[in-house]
Amino acid sequence: MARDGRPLQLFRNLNAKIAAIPMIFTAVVIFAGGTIWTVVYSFTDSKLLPRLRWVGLDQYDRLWNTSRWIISIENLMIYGVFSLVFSLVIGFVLAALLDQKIRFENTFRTIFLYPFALSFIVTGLVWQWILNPDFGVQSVIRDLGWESFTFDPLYTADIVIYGILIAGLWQGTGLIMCLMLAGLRGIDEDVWKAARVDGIPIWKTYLFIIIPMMRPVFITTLVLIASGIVRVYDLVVAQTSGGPGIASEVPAKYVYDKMFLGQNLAQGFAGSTMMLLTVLIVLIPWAYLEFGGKRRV
Amino acid sequence: MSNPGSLNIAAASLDAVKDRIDGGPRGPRPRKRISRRNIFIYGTLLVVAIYYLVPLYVMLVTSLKGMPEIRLGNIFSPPVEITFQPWVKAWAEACTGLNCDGLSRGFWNSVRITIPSVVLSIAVASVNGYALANWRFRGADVFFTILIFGAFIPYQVMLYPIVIILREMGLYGSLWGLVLVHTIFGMPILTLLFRNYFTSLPEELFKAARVDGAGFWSIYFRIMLPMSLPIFVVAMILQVTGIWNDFLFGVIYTKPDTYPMTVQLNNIVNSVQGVKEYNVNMAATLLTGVVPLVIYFISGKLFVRGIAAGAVKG
Amino acid sequence: TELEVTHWWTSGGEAAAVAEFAKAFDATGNKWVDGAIAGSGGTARPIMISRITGGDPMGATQFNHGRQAEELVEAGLMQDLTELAEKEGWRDIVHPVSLLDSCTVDGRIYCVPVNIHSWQWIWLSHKAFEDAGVPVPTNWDEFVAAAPALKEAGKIPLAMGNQPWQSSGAFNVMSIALAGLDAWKAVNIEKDAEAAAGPEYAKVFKAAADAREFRKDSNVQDWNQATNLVITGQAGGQIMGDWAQGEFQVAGQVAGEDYSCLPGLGVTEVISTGGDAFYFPKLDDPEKTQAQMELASLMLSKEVQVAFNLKKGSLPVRGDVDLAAANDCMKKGLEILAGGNILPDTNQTLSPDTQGQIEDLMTEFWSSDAISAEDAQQRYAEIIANAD
Amino acid sequence: MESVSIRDVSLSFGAVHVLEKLNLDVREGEFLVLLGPSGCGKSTLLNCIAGLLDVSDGQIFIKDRNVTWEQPKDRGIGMVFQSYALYPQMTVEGNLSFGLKNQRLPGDDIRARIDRASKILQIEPLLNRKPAQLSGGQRQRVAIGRALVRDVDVFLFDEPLSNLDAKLRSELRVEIKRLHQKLDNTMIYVTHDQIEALTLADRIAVMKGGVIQQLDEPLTIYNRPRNLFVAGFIGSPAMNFLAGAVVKSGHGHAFRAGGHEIALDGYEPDTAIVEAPDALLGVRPEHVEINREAGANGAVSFPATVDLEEPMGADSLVWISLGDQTLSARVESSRRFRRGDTVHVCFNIPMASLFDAKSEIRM
Amino acid sequence: MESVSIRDVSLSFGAVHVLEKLNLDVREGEFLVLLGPSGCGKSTLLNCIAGLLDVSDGQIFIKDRNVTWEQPKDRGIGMVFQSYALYPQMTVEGNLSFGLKNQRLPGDDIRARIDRASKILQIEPLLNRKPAQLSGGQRQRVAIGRALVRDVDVFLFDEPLSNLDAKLRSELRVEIKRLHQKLDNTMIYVTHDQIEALTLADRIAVMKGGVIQQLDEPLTIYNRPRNLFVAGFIGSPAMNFLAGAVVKSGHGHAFRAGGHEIALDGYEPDTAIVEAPDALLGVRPEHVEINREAGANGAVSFPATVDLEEPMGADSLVWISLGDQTLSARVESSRRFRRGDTVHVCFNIPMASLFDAKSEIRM
Ligand SMILES: Nc1ncnc2c1ncn2[C@@H]1O[C@H](COP(=O)(O)OP(=O)(O)OP(=O)(O)O)[C@@H](O)[C@H]1O
Ligand SMILES: Nc1ncnc2c1ncn2[C@@H]1O[C@H](COP(=O)(O)OP(=O)(O)OP(=O)(O)O)[C@@H](O)[C@H]1O
Ligand SMILES: [Mg+2]
Ligand SMILES: [Mg+2]
Repeated sequence: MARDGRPLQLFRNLNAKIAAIPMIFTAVVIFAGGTIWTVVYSFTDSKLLPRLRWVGLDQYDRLWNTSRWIISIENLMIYGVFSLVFSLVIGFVLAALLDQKIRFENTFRTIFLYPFALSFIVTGLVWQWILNPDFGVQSVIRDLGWESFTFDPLYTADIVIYGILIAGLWQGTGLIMCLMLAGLRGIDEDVWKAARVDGIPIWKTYLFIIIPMMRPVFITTLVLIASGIVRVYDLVVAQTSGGPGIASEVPAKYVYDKMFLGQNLAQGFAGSTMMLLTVLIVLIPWAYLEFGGKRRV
Repeated sequence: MSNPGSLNIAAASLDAVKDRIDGGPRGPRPRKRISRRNIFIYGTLLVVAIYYLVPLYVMLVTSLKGMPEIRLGNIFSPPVEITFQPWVKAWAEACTGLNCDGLSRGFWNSVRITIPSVVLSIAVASVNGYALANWRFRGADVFFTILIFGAFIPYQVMLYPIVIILREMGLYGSLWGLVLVHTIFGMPILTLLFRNYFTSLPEELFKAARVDGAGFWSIYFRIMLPMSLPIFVVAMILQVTGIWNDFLFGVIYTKPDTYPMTVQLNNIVNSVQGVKEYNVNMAATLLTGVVPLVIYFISGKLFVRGIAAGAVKG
Repeated sequence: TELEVTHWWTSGGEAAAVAEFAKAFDATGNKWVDGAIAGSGGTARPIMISRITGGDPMGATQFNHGRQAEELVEAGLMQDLTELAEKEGWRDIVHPVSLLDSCTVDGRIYCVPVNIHSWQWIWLSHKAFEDAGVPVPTNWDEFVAAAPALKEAGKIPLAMGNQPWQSSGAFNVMSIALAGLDAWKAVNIEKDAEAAAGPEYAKVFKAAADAREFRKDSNVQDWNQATNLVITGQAGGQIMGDWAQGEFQVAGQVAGEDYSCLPGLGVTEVISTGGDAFYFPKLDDPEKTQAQMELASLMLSKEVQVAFNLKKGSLPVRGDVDLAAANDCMKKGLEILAGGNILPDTNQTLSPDTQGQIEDLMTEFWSSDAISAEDAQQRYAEIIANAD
Repeated sequence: MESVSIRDVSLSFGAVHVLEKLNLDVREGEFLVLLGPSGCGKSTLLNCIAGLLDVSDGQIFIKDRNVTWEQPKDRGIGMVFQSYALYPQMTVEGNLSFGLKNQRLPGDDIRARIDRASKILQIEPLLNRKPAQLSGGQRQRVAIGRALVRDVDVFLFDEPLSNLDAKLRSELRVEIKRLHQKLDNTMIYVTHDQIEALTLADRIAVMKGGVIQQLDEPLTIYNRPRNLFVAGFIGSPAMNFLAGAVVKSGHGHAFRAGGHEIALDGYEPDTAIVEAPDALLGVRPEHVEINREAGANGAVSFPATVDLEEPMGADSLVWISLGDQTLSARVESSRRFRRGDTVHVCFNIPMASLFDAKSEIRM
Repeated sequence: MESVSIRDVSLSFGAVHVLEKLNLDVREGEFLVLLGPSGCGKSTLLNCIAGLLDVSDGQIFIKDRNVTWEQPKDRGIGMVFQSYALYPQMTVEGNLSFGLKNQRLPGDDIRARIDRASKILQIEPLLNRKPAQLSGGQRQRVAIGRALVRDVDVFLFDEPLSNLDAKLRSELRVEIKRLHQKLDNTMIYVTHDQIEALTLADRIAVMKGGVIQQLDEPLTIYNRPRNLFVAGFIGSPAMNFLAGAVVKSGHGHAFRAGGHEIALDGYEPDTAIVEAPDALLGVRPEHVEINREAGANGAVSFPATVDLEEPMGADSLVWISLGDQTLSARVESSRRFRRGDTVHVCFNIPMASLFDAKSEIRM
């Protein structure tokens, strides 16, 4: 019997390959291409329009000598750490509470989730209004008799970032809760039973058994939150515009302002390259953990 | 059920019971409705629920007050005199520059932007996810990895290159340009979602269909699509809210007569004429949020289920 | 022919002024399609620029004349108006002629200046000073002296919004007034870092450091909200350009009675001649190009100049128009202008990039006590040293 | 003395009544297997005993103590689950000691118990591994160990072997049996695998629809099933049922089916043989004898045709048609039959069971 | 004529070599069972035949046509999956006709084929139901029907019965066997259940690690396993292995273990008996005979102790200790033994298998 030649690999599953063209285009041209383009131009002195006049690391030099950028980074750190911790903690606690076979579970879940449907612009506006010292929480509590009560995050440089955090958590924790809930529901019921038979208190069961078992969910949410943090922009713009002063500036806003407002594209590109670097620092260990060790079956 | 077998046993053991003191608890364990545990659970949930609801409440009451009342009263007090004027103004009268038709125009623009964007992005992403899940070909993983990394690239990095790409394609400023942008930026997360979902479907179904002689598209339309309602709902919700809420792309890749609602909202809120009209702003904010909110309230349950199916596993 | 015109004039007075353009343009049988983008030039410019570079330009667009559109012009994306300008003799009409220079790149003209805006004003609320029981000041020193009284009366001495350009603008006004013209020119035109680090500027920073105490409680974002504080007597004064006038006008206030204005903070009576200009991106459609020319010509016409500037509260770019209807403040401005005490605007002398850096510095400086006058000055000098 | 007594226990989930006034007494040291089809309530019953589900009604006694309302940990029970339910991020040792640490036992004591349990189960070399690094059988052993260290009176097993492959299953089965002989604890073991039930149990409780159908020793259940359900459920290959009637014949009774009459001599009735127009004769395949020639072993035989032969290694299953009914017979694998062969069948009546078709009860 | 021929087929997933130069010929009309432990590559091989996986090397012929690179639909195969893989949103009829519509057959023809298949499988009343409304057995039948309507040359089954419960499994097993007798198609059937393999197969291919260990008729595999793996894998309860040595003894050979010497008279060697210092004697439990008294049946016997008795219904498994080795013996369930009883063991040597411990090959 004759040994047939192997047909050309290119044409096997041709339809699948054709169907994947949009993805390939997006991945290669937009994401990879766009990123490389941005990185390359961050080494030039492009102003309003991109041009290839190399200036080496000058843009980065300037970037790291700009106090606004430094403050942006600091803010991002504070916002990032707190929003990570609080999102996870609140999200998990809410999910755990909802998982207690309670009544009105759907109602509560909807309440926690609905802010996710609203944009950051809306979120920022509402919280700006609620935290407004002349009308909002502060004035209401003062009216109730606590004359000296002060809660004015949006106009106090030291704590403005926490004002933004409150709004950010309001918008985002619902989704985290949802993911956690799905994770909790995915845990083998027998483990709970085993723990009860062993006489392990509920909080210990959560802490030492359930949470470690939910590692994949935690990683997913972690990446989700982290990527959101790096990108935070609309919220700050809507809520404080970076104020008071530059106390609530964030990197994304810096980049945007430099690129379009300051008409210094290269400076903006340098900033965004740094952001990208941050993302990579977060992502690569994750990707390694998720995909490096074991192949998908 | 009348079963003598079990009756016998019952009868035999009845004697045994009589021998014993039939004391001690029986039946279900008594449960206090208001146990400490319940107080804790419901208490916490209620407090948190209030935190989540306050903004909505404030938006609502503020939007129903007149300006004088706002200036004097506190933001939490219900309106003394309910007025719908702010809603009317926000919808139809608020001015940006010379255009005094409020959000109404933006609403229809948003609809016109959202529908094709949602349809196209879901269509493209679902086919991609399907190709990745079931028709793995050489190199697909590389592209997919790049794509997923793309999900985490700050948008700012991409803004300028996309301007150039759209210009080269001649799509800049047109509705289709924006649709394309939404499709592109929706792709990573949607593709991931669809890929995970399709992977979680039994692979044997796909194999059976291939043996039955169905091709790429036939399997997609006849086998996969009908089974994927939950994930399509999730994708739809994510996209409708995401695209509806989008500001950055809407403002950069459109022009004034096609501005989506969020941009109009921003214009109205920022076009301060004299004092800030908080009531109008809140009404406008609510109006802008109505569409995604309604979608959430209607299909929240499906969303949660779909998230569990598509996001957590895989 | 329809022409879409983008601008960021969305406050009450501004919108009324734009309406004058639109009316006049519509009257020529064309159609003005309004493309207002709210939230100041900062929000609007990126959109305008990306649309022009993205190949979907509008019919005309506002920029501050100066260097904002420089590169767009160099990239050949803008309509050359030289022919029209020569035909209509813009060089002769436009006064001061430096405005036209700002529109000129390599000897060609690319924009139509439509108004002159000067930053050098402080607006004072009579009501506030009355409430505090002190006379309305007539210069900056008096204002500083009166500030504690205002504070005592529960007023904000100096209203200032949180937008970055307000901080840097106010600083610039103060530096012209307090450091003197020579020092200012050395810094802003010659980019002399030594001057920026010198004693004159030290004075300015000192004064600004004091002034930031005065503005502490003005928790508003937009400039016109700050103006509104002055209008309603909640604040004593505001350093703001002449466009604030429009707000007073819309509020029905009368100069000299309800409020006063002091050019150059009442110290150095000069005005800078910044302003807005319209640029016309190149379009393929010859009909549209025709309409662009019509609009350009229209914008400089006498009647339109008058109507527009009255509403806007700015000064016309022609020396030959009759502004009988102008109010007190505007007249003051016209006098100074006629006297030739003019300076270029920072938009004309500094690149947007440098301006942005100064804005960042100023925003930080004005809002935070943490940064001392000396530190701020040192950083200022660095920025000037690197300016292009 | 009873180790576990269940009195009139009922349980419903909403409208679904899973257990209905169920009574069960488990003797001290006994190995009791709960056997029944899927969904019959076996796990539910076990969970009630463990205290993981609250009964709707009735009482549960363990060692004569009413534990109906006690917490699982206070009942003196240990439980082993089908899915092992090991704590995945702890080592084997951690898994074993976690419950003990919670009881605040002294470290020495914990060590001693772990040593003992891991010796019994031969998992000493595994103590530092994580569950993911163990094979299925090892995991199952650790799960048993977790109950073992707690020194409980009653072991509850919920299908502990069904996730394992056949070979491992039969190995572990033997181990569990040995463990029981060594420990002498009471063990309640849920399964739906009848080989497991037959080999392990001291007594088997066959359940269906939340009701115990028969509670007896394995061979009694196998040979003298109390009703049709138990007869059909136990035994693989399944018992053959011939439809017919019980009639008087001579000095005794006979079973008449399709013109043939089978004398019921030597049949061991539960109650008494009575005439019945609708009856079923249940004969296990190993009690169906087929021969090439009629009367080969001196018994009355009936002609039948071979339908199918299924070799199963040691023996074969031969499917034959007798009239319009199909029967299976178990024969040594060295005897070969082909489709269409004519054979002669006779039945081992003393080992057969006769059921009334209506009441489904064994006569 | 070969129906399916596999020539030197290799397949690897990345670095994992699942199939290694595998050769297999399936005869026309044959029922071939692929048997092997989990993960040995059975499904992989089946998927290669079906064209659902591309081979890394080698060729596949179906009806003498090289189909290595053809699409599944063009290979003339039908496939039945463990999970049924019915299209949940289509009715049974839709499921059956999907493949036919894809071939653009005329409507009449489709109707006729569905009628025929549903008659054969007795699923006519179900045609309008959705899969969710069917029981497990019915679903499996529909899944078979889906292959049936397509009139294929080769049926591929991938563990079609493992999702069903024991009772249904044995019923459907018989049905599949009947179906094969009726259709006379070639069938390749993957399973890891040896009862299924033994009862269904014309020939069994035992696989391990991507390699076929033995390809033979069921009883040959059972009685004369080619190597240790096949011997241990086939048969439940498993074969006993006695460790010892083959030595010369008188005019023949003997097996020496723990001081006892068992004469190998009547042993049927594959090759030839040779002396071996390390050898294993494999005896199935049914070929281990135990008696209360020595020499009860005239054969040489060895004393041993009873360890455990496992009743399994028809017969019991008795575990005994012979020296330091443990053996199981299958006895009739009427004979009862107790732990500690002393018994005498003898072996049915003609039915035993002797393995070289090193090469693991049968002598
Ligand atoms: N939480 C629950 N809510 C409602 N019904 C339930 C619940 N848990 C079990 N059931 C029902 O109770 C019945 C008995 O379930 P149980 O798990 O005890 O069966 P089982 O005998 O263990 O079956 P299996 O052999 O499949 O494990 C089933 O019909 C099941 O549907
Ligand atoms: N897509 C894949 N990528 C990598 N390895 C795979 C893949 N599919 C299967 N394998 C590996 O190939 C080997 C054989 O798998 P296969 O499914 O053929 O086993 P099987 O004999 O069918 O087992 P089972 O009885 O459990 O179904 C396994 O070790 C498995 O881990
Ligand atoms: Mg169960
Ligand atoms: Mg398999």
